[in-house]
Amino acid sequence: MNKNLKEQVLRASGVNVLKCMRCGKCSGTCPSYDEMEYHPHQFVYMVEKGDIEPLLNSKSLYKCLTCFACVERCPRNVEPAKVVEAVRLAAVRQQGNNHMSPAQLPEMLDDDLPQQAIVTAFRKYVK
Amino acid sequence: MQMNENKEFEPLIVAFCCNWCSYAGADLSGTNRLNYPTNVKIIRVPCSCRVNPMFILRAFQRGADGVILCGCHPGDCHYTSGNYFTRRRMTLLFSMLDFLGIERDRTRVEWVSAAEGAKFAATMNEFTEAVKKLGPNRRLEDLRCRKQ
Amino acid sequence: MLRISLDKIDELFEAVNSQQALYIPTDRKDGAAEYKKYESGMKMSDKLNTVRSAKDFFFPQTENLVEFKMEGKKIEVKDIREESEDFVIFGVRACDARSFTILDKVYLVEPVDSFYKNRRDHGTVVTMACTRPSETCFCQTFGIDPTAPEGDAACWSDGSFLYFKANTDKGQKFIDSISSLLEDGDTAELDKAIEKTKTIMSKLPLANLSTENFGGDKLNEYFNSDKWGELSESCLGCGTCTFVCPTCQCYDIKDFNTGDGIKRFRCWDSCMYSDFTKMAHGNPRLTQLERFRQRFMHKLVYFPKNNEGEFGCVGCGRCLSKCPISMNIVKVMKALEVK
Amino acid sequence: MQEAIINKAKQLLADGTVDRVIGWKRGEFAYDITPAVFGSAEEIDADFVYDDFTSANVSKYLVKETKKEGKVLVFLKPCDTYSLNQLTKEHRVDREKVYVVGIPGGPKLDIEKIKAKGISGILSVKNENYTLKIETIYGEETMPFSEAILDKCASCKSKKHVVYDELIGEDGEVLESNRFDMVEQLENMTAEERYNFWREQLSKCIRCNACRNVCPACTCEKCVFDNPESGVENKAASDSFEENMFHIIRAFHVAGRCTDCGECSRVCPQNIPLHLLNRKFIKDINSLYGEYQAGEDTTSRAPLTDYTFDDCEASIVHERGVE
Amino acid sequence: MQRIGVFVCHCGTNIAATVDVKAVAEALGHEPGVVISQDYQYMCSESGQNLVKNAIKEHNLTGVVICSCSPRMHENTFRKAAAAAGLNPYLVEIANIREQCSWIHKDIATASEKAIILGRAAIAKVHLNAPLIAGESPVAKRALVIGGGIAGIQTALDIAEAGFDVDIVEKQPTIGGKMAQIDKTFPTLDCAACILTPKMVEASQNEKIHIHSFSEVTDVKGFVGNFTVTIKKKARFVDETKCTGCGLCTEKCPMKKVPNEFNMGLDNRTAVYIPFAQAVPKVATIDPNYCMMLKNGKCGVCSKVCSVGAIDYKQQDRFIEEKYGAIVVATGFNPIKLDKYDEFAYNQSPDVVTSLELERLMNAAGPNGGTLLRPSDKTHPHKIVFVQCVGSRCDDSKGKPYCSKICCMYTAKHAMLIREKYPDTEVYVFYIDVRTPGKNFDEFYRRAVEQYNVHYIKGMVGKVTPKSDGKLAVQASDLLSNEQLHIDADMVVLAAAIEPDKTARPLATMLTTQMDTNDFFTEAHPKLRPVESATAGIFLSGACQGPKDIPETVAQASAAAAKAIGLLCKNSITCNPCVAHSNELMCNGCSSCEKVCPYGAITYIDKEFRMPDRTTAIRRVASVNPAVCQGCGACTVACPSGAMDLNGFSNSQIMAEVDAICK
Repeated sequence: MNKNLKEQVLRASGVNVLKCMRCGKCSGTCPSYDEMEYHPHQFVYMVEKGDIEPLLNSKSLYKCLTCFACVERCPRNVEPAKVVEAVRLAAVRQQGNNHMSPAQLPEMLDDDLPQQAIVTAFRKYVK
Repeated sequence: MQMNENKEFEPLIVAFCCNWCSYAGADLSGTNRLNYPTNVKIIRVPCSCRVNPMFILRAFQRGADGVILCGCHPGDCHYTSGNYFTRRRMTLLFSMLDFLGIERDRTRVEWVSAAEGAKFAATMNEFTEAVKKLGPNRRLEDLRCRKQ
Repeated sequence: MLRISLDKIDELFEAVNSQQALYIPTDRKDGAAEYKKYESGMKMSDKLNTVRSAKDFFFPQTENLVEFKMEGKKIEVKDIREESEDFVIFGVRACDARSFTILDKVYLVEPVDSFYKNRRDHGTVVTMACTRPSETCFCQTFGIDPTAPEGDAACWSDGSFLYFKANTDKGQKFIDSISSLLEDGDTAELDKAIEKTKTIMSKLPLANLSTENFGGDKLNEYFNSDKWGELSESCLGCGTCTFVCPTCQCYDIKDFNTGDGIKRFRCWDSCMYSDFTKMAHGNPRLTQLERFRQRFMHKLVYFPKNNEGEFGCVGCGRCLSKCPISMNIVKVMKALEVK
Repeated sequence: MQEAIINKAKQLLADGTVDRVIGWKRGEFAYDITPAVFGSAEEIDADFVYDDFTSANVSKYLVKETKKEGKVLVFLKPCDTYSLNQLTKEHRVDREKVYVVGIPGGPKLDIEKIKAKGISGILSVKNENYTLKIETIYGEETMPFSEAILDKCASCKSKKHVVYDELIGEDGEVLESNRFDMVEQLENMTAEERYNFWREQLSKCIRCNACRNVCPACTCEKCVFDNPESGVENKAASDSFEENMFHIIRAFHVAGRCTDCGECSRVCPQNIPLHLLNRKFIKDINSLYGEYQAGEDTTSRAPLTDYTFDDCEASIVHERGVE
Repeated sequence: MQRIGVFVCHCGTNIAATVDVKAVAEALGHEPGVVISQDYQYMCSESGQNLVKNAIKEHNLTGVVICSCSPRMHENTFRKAAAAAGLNPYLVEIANIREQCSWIHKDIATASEKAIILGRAAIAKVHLNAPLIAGESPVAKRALVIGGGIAGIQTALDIAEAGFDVDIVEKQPTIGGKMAQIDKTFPTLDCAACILTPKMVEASQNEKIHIHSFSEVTDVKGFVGNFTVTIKKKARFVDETKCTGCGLCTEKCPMKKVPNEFNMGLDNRTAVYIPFAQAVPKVATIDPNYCMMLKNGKCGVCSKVCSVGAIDYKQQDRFIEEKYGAIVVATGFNPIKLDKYDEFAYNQSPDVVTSLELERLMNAAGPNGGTLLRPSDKTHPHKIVFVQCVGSRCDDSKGKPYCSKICCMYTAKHAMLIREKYPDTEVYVFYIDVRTPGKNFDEFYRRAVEQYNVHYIKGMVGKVTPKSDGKLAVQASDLLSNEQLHIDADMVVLAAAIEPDKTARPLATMLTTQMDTNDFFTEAHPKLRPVESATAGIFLSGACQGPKDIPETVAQASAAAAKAIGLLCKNSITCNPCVAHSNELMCNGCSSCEKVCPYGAITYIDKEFRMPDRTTAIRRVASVNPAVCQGCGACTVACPSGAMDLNGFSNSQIMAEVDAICK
């Protein structure tokens, strides 16, 4: 169990995973459920346990659409999507020196590219 | 105010606590053995609205270095509205003391419920520290009452 | 006559101050004059008079009389009297100087007030003749000559020099102490200045106010006058007149509990106050009319009756300018006059 | 104006509407005017005055006068009408016994300001086109009218009469005044500067009680400062603390009740700007609890006997202004 | 001269371990006025109290200071002891050297020093204590029950049984409340109406019970033993005394499209109506929102058909005022509104219902005569999904933070009843936890699973989507099998959270009782005084204090009744003597105090006074009703002249304490 990693995820997400009462409504509501190896409620629970390595290595990370249905419907305001996002961020950070530096970006940019896409791309192409 | 030669300044803090919430909160911090400094001396009043500005000035006159007033949270007053009056009175009084150049950190109002023993202790620790930083009350003391 | 150039007045003050505490009237930020302990660079006020009178030096507004120290159930009485330091009050006007004579008649007769006497013994009063009296001045009414002030030593200004003359031994000692700064000079200019002042004095609006009909003889007529109601009806019952008055001498004795002892002190009281001379049974003068009457009866009737015709007023005019409702002894005298 | 007022007073006395008249009586000099009660046309003809020096707020005399038999006529300047309303609201004055004639107010003159110019031996003061011609023993002096205006008039808050039975002249409006400027200036000082400012001011206090006794909000049967039972009674300040306490408590007792008539500062023999303390409370009340003008009406709830659930906390004092 | 006794308690080692009690007793013995200063192991014990009593007699004490635990603990004990020894109980002061000294400090020297200071403050105060005599005020021998549900009915029956008059104020046209709407009760499955309606009848026939139906409390004045309550009897446009409840008007009323609130709006009623067959009082009520006669003066059918002439279109709201000694609050609960929970499609499909609606759908007197049919197409549902915890156990922003307590059991009941009656129906219950603490509760739930084959699935429904074929697509997670389920259901039943009735908050303000943030009434003590409010004379019955099932409600109702009866049995009650009083000589009559008094205890009287000028004059002065004043002290600070002071906490006493502390 990686305590630092857990801290990092908790800090990045701003989520208090202890608020979860394990009702599973997040997973009940998740449109990507069947695509995922680990489901939203499992993200929350596994982060609580500090069991983050399997999440980092799971494709589930990128199946989350960040549609925020789980955030919207969680009765306890746990905000699972933010946990998923934080794990994703942890994954990005773990890429170490491999990722692209901002300085490399401008020359690769296409003027017509929407800004949203640039940001997403930046994240995607560095993994 | 106690100041021994080799000791650091120990402020005297007078705390007015309403009987129903804050005094009970103070009791609870005792029951839970939550420490706060001996500098704090509590005076029990039925409601925070019983505290006349004259009492606060009196405490400063007699050598208090800080005065804190604790009552039920707004909405929880045992007498339904007492602390709302307290809130206005003390806001205006403190503002006036500030206007006269008296240090702001010498006075405070804090709402502490009967269940908030921890908050009571924390508040008293914090307030004592704040007053300690200010040093002895000189601007609102009566020299005749100063201890030799 | 011994004199000093006004240019050298700072040197004079420095010299006095180096020997004993010196108090001079000086201007506050708000323009009003008040006596202050001299500090280098301080300028003497050119105002006619201070807001508060000079009586404060001998009869301060509050002073501790005795202390009781309490420890548990033990009580110890502490005599806190100590010898006053020597001091000089400089620039006292003729009216205020006369007020000391009046206060002396109260405090220096048996039983002597040791607190007052202590200060009186150690204080030297150096007076200053008036040159520019105001419309509110009526010291002449009480036989005071503002161009020849009393006091231990007196001084006059002709605009360029200050002239000194001793009236008492203490005053002589004061002049001796500064003699190195003084030189002898002729008084021609000064005499002219005094004459000029005297002419103005005779033209003052209150110059003709007379005490002729006052004094102890018509006590009942004055006491029973039907004018008191009208005169006192708008009196606020505040103590302004009393506290700016150089001759008001009443005080109250109070205890202050410091927590571990009692400080017994006296403080000025005012006969205009509703709780003045309150006794166990209550208050002897229940209405403002009675209290108002008391103040003026005391100054104009009772005091002269008991003090060989000396009135309890010196005509300084402070109450005329400070009363919130502009009621004052002059209006009372004019309204009341029994022929 | 004086003539109109005198005629009105005589008329109301004559037709029996009123039994007495509260007004102003001339004195020895140009400026020493005394509030007075007149019982007859003769008395009025002899002494009644209304001029640039009749600045006294006579509303407080109604407390005493309405306890007597009969109806009393009172001439009130706009600022004085606020005091009457406040007194009526607090049941101190029986409004039924008062006939109010609203009269135009100031600006009134401050003799102290004239004397401060070094002008003495004043025999008469005349206003000629806003230049004061002052005749003195030492010759004639002049000064601009505007430089001799009473402080309370210089920051006049309202020319509107909030209560009257009859008006002489036109009614005015509530003004945009600059009355909080000095309070703000002080607020922007450091605590130490404020402390020094007030120490200098309040140390002048001789506890003559003029401020209290003239104040139309101070009508207590027995003031706490005169009552040994109260625990704060004292006759003279023996210590700087007592100088402070008297003025803090006095201002607090009139907080939310002070109509800002400015009499306290006007009568102070030591020129202490006492109105600043009252204005500080007024300014705070306005900004924290909503605009409130004591004396504007006789029904609204005073800010200190009222509350809302979401009033600010006292800690706001820590968050505002300059430490 | 004061003769004060000081008694320092060791409290075993609770105080003595950190405070040098001997030194404290010694030091306080030297204080002025103190004639005896002792320490003892346990002051509150029998022998400790005797020590105090003997000292009072022996030294003829004029005041007693106990340095011990908090006055909130034993102030009364020592006051009683003093009284027993002939000393006025209000001449006793407590210095709190346990909770506020020994328990929070560690250093013996500083703790002892503080204990001495606290003792000194108490001595300084007791010097100024005045003997106080508690006044008495009579108790009105009548109780008011606000709310006519099962809680209110039970309370009223019990109080009436004890021989006291009791009024029930019910805002609906009939008493009965929520229980009247329920079909069956768990865990016995007996019919709710069968057990409730006899009680309703009993209440209506008891001559001690007076039912004010269709009425509301609009004003409460006074205090324990002496409340004056204004009740608004809303106009029902039918003369209650004449109406026989024959129902002819309801049959003939042409306005038949009024949503029937008794059946949760699932069917319609007429504009003139009797809520249900067993209503008490069985009197018709005209709904002015729908009655055409009242709206535009065109109809009048009911008036024509009424054989007793009970219809009165001109009836107005009436206000009655009554005095009560005790008030019992039984305002009950309501299911929450589900508008916020879009994901369950409650507003989109009529086939998504709340549990209370399901009760009506299954009830023989319900819209379908007891046959369970889908509200949309009146067909028989074959797949029903129950969702638990809808709006309960939520974060504050999402719903109610508490567990609604009754849902687990009634859902099991519903599931069981459906499976019993319609074995061809599949029932799914999605739960987070199944909570069944209660007699025979878990057995009941297990029966639903084991005997009736109800599918209990641990997990939550995430989404319900109405489909074009009329089915409801339910998407939910099954946490144990770690899969997402998709069920096409015919009906979805939502276990909506329950919340206190909306009328409770304004009522609490009128009663000056406290509420928690969820608007449940706060009990005086959560464990030891669960059926009393903190305001004397106000008692709590049923779900207004917190979610409860029927047996618990009835138990609390009887407990509240017992408390009320205890109060009503007294002829008078002792008032708190620590009340405000006005010094008439100093009072200005300015009305500041009156404005801050939360109890209306201050009135003004015109009184003749001798004025300083030896005349007499009438002055308006404040007068405090000591029976109404609760002693908060707000008036004492509002009073600028200091005319208002508070017994037991006077200005001089508090300042003496300040002085002693700052010495």
